[in-house]
Amino acid sequence: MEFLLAKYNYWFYILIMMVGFYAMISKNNLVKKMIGVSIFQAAIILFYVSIGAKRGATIPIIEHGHDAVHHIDPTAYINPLPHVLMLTAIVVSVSTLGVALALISKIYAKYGTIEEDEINEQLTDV
Amino acid sequence: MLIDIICIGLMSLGLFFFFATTIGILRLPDFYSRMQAAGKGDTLSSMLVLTGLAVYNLHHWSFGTLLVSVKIMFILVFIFMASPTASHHIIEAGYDAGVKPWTKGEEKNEQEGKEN
Amino acid sequence: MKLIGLIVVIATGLLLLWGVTDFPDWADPQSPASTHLSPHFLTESIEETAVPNVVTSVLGDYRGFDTMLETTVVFAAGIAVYTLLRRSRRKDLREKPEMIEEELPHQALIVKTICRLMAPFMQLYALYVIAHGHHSPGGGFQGGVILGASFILLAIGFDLKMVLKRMREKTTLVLGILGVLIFSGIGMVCVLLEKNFLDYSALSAILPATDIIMARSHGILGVEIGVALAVMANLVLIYVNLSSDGKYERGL
Amino acid sequence: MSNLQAPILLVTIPLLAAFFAALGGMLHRKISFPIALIAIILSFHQSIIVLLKVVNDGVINYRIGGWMPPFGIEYVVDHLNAMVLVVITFVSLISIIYSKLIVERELPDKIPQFYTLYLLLTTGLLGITITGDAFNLYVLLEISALATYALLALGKDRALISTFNYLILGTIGASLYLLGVGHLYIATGSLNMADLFRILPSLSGNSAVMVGFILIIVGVWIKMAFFPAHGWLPNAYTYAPSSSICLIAPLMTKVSVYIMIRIMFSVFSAEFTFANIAWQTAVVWCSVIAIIGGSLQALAQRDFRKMLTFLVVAEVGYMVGGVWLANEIGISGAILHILNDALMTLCLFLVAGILIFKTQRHQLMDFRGMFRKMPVTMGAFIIGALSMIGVPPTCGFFSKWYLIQGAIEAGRWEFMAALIFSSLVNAVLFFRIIEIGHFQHETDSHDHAEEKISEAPAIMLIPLVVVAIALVVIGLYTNDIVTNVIQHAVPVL
Repeated sequence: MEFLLAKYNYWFYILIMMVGFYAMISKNNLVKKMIGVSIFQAAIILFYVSIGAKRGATIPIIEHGHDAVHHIDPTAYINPLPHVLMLTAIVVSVSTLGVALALISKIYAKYGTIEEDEINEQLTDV
Repeated sequence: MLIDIICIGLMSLGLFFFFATTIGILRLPDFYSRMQAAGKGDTLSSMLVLTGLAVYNLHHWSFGTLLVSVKIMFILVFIFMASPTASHHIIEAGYDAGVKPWTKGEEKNEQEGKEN
Repeated sequence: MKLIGLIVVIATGLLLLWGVTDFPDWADPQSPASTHLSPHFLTESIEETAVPNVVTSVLGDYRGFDTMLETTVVFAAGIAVYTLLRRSRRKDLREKPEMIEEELPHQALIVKTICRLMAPFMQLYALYVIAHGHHSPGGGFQGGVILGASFILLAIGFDLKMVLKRMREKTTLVLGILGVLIFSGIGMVCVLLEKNFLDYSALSAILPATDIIMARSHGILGVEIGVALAVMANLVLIYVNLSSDGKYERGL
Repeated sequence: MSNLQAPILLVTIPLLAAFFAALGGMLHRKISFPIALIAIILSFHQSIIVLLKVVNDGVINYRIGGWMPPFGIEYVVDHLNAMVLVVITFVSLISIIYSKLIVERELPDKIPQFYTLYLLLTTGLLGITITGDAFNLYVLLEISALATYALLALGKDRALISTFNYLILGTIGASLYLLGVGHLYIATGSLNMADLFRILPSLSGNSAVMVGFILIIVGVWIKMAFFPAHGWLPNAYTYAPSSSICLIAPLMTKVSVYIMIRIMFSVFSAEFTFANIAWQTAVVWCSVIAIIGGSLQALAQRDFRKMLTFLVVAEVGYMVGGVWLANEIGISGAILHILNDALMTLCLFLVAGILIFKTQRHQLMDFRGMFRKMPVTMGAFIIGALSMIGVPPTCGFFSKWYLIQGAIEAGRWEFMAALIFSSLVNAVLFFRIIEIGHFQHETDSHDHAEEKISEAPAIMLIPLVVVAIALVVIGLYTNDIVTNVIQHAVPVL
C-alpha cells in the first residue's frame, strides 16, 4: 500500500497513456485517432511534470530581496527542467495536431468521409 | 479567523456548485439543458472559488496581497462576461443546426449525446 | 484489429509498470532528477542571467537552442498547414460555395459586443505576459498563444473576413517568419561577435550600458518577443486555413 | 575551440535560409530556389570542413550559448556523425538541383513553400545527426517529421491517407522516444548524451533504465520502418511527389539508423546493449525477416517506385541486423552501409523521378526501349542496380562484404543466408528491368506517339551522373573511408 501510494502519479500516467494508445490503434474515425494521439502526448506531459515535483517546494521563481542575492536553497523550489521540456513538447503536440487536422480536412474533401474502413473500401474498389 | 470562515464557506459552496454542474452535464436529458448546467453552474462556481481565493489572499494585509486579490477579481469579471456568452453562442449554434429540444415524457436523448 | 490493439496496449502498459517499480518515489527531494541538474539552475540563474524566473532562464538561455527549434516546429506546422490547405485563386473560382448559412444579425449581437469588449484586454494581458516573463509565470509562448487567441476570438465572434482585414495573409506570414528570424538572428549576432551561437553575453558589446549578465537578461527578452510573434502568427495562420479550408472566405 | 563555428553554421544556415526562402518567395516565386541552393552549398562546404577537422584533430565539442555541457546543449561531432553529415548535405544538394524542374512542373503554385519545407527537413536531419543532447534530438526529429508529412502529402493518389498513417505511426515513434528519454531522465537526472554515458553504467539492472532503452529503440524502429513496424513506409513513399522523395527516401531511414547506433553506443554502452543474447538473436531474426520479406515483396511489384520502397525496407534490415551482430566488422559494415545505401537509394529514386518526368508513368513495363531513348539515365541506373545487387567495384559490394564477414564471425548463418538471398533477388529484379529496357521494344502502335521521348535535361542528368560516379568512387576508396573514418566510429567491443 505504501508502495502504491508513493508513486501514484506514475500509475495514473500509464493509465491515461494506455487509454490514448488504445484509441490511437483501434479507433476507426481519423479524428478520434488524433484525439488518442493527443491523450497519449498529454500522458507523457503528465509523466514529465511529475518528475519535476518536489515535496515542500514552490514554483521556481527565486524570491530575491533588494539586498544582494544570498544563499538560495535549491530544495525550496521545484525542478524547472521538466517544465521547460514540456513547454517544448506541448508546442510540438499542438503543431502535430494542426498538421494532422489539415490532412484530415483534405482527406474529407477527397473521399467524403473520415472513417478509415470506408476510405479503404473506396481505395480497393478503384 | 473570520476570514477563514468566509473563505471556507465560499470555496465549499463553489465546490458544491462545481459538483452539481458536473452531475448536470452528465445526467440532464438534452443538449440545451446540459449547456444550461455548464454555462450557469460553471460561472457561478468558479466565481465563488475565485472570491474565496481573493479573500484567502488577504490574510497578510499588505499592498502586494491586495494587488493580487484585485487581479483575481479581474479574472472573475472576465469569467463573468465570457463564460455565459460562450454557452449562449454554443446554444445558438445548436439551435441553428436544428437540434430539437427535449420535451417532457420523451426518452432521454442518448443518441445525440453519443454523436457529439 | 481491436484484439491485437488491446494486446499491444496491455503489453506496453505492463512494460511501463515494470519500469515504474524502480522509479524514485513521487515528489522525492532526493531523486536524481532533483539533485543532478536542477540545483545548479536554481542557485546560479540569478547570478548568471539576472532572471528570477528559473523556467524562463532555462528556456531562454540554458536550453535556448531547444526553444529556437521549438519555435521552428511551430513555423514548420504553420507552413505545412498553409501549403496543404491554401487554395490558389484559379482553382478557388471553380469550387462550390461553402454550405454555412448566413448568420442573422440580431443573434450575434451579444457575442459581437462581448468579443469587442474582451479582445483589447486579452491583447493587453498578452503583452504583459510576454514582458513580465522574467519575474512571473509567463513568457513568449504563453503570451503568443493569448495574443493569437484574441484574433481567433474575433474570427469566431465576427467572421473571418473581418480578421483578415486586420491581419492580412501576408502580414501573418511575414510576422511568423520574422518571429523566428528574430530568435535565430540574435543567435547569429552572437556568432558574428565571436562568441558561440545564442551566447547572449556577446550582446554586451553592442547594447549600451549592459554588462555580461544583463546582456543575457536582455537577450532572453528579445528572444521571447520573437517567440511570441512566431507563435501568434502561426496559430492564426493554422486557424484561418483550417476553419475556412484554405479559401479565406468564411470561417466557422 | 570556441572559434570553430562550422558545426553550428552547418545547421543554422539551412534554417535561416528556410525563413529567407519563405520571405523571398512572397516577393517572387523564383527567388526561393537560389536561396535554398546557396544555403545547401554553404552547408555542404561546412560539413566538409567539419569532416576534415574531425579526421585530423579528433572529436569537436561545441557549446551552444557558451554553457557547460550537462547544463546547456552541446554539439558533439565525432567520426560517425561527421560522415553522416556529409552524406546528408550531399544528398540534399544533389536532389535540390535535380528537382528544380520537377517542382516547377509538379507544384507550380507552391514553389516557395516547397523549398522552405525542404530546407527545414534538411535542418532537422542535420540537427538530429549533430546534436549531443537527447531531448534536443526529439525536437529536431519533430521538425523533420512535420516537414516530411507536408512534403509527402503533396503527392497524388493515396498520398493523403498513407501520409496520415505515417503521421500516426511517426508520432507514436517520436512519443515513445520522448518517453524513453523521460525514463533516462528520471533515473539519472541528465539529458546530455555524454553525461548519460557516464552515469548509466552505475545503474545497471535498474528497470527504469531498461524500459527507457526499450522505448527509445522501439520508437526509433517505428521511425525507420523496421520489420514489425514497416507497414507505413511503402505506401507513404510510393505516392509521394518525386521532387521530395529523392530527399526523404535516402535519408529518413538512414538517419533513424544513425540515431539507433548513437543511442546504443554513445548513450548506453555496448556492454549494456549486447548483454542479453536472446534479444540480440530476436533482433537479428527480425532483420532477417525484414530482408527476405522486403525482397520478396519487391519482386511481386509491378510499379517501379513501389518496388524501390520495399527495397528500402530490406535495406533497413541490413543495417539493423549488421549493428546487432555485435561485432566490430558487422557494425562497420552497417555504418558503411548507411553511406552506401543513401547513395544507392538516391540513384535509383533519381532514375524513377526522371522516368516519371519524361513519361508520366512508373510501371516496370515503361522501361521498354529506354536504353535507346535515354542511354545516360539507364547507364546510371545500371550502376545503381549493380551496387544494389552488390557487384564490385560499386560500393554496395563492400558493405555487403563486411556484413557477411560480420555474420560469419558472429556465427549468424541465417543473417548471411538472408543477405545472399536478397542479393540474388535484387539481381533478378534488376536484370528483369534491364531486360525489359534493352530487348523489349514497343510493338503496339499506340505508343508510337511517345517515340519522341529523349534524354532528360542536363540539370537532372548531371546530378544523376555525379551520384553514379560517386557510387563507383566510394567503392574504390572504401578502404580509405574505413581506415580513416569508420574505424574510429565503431565502439570497442
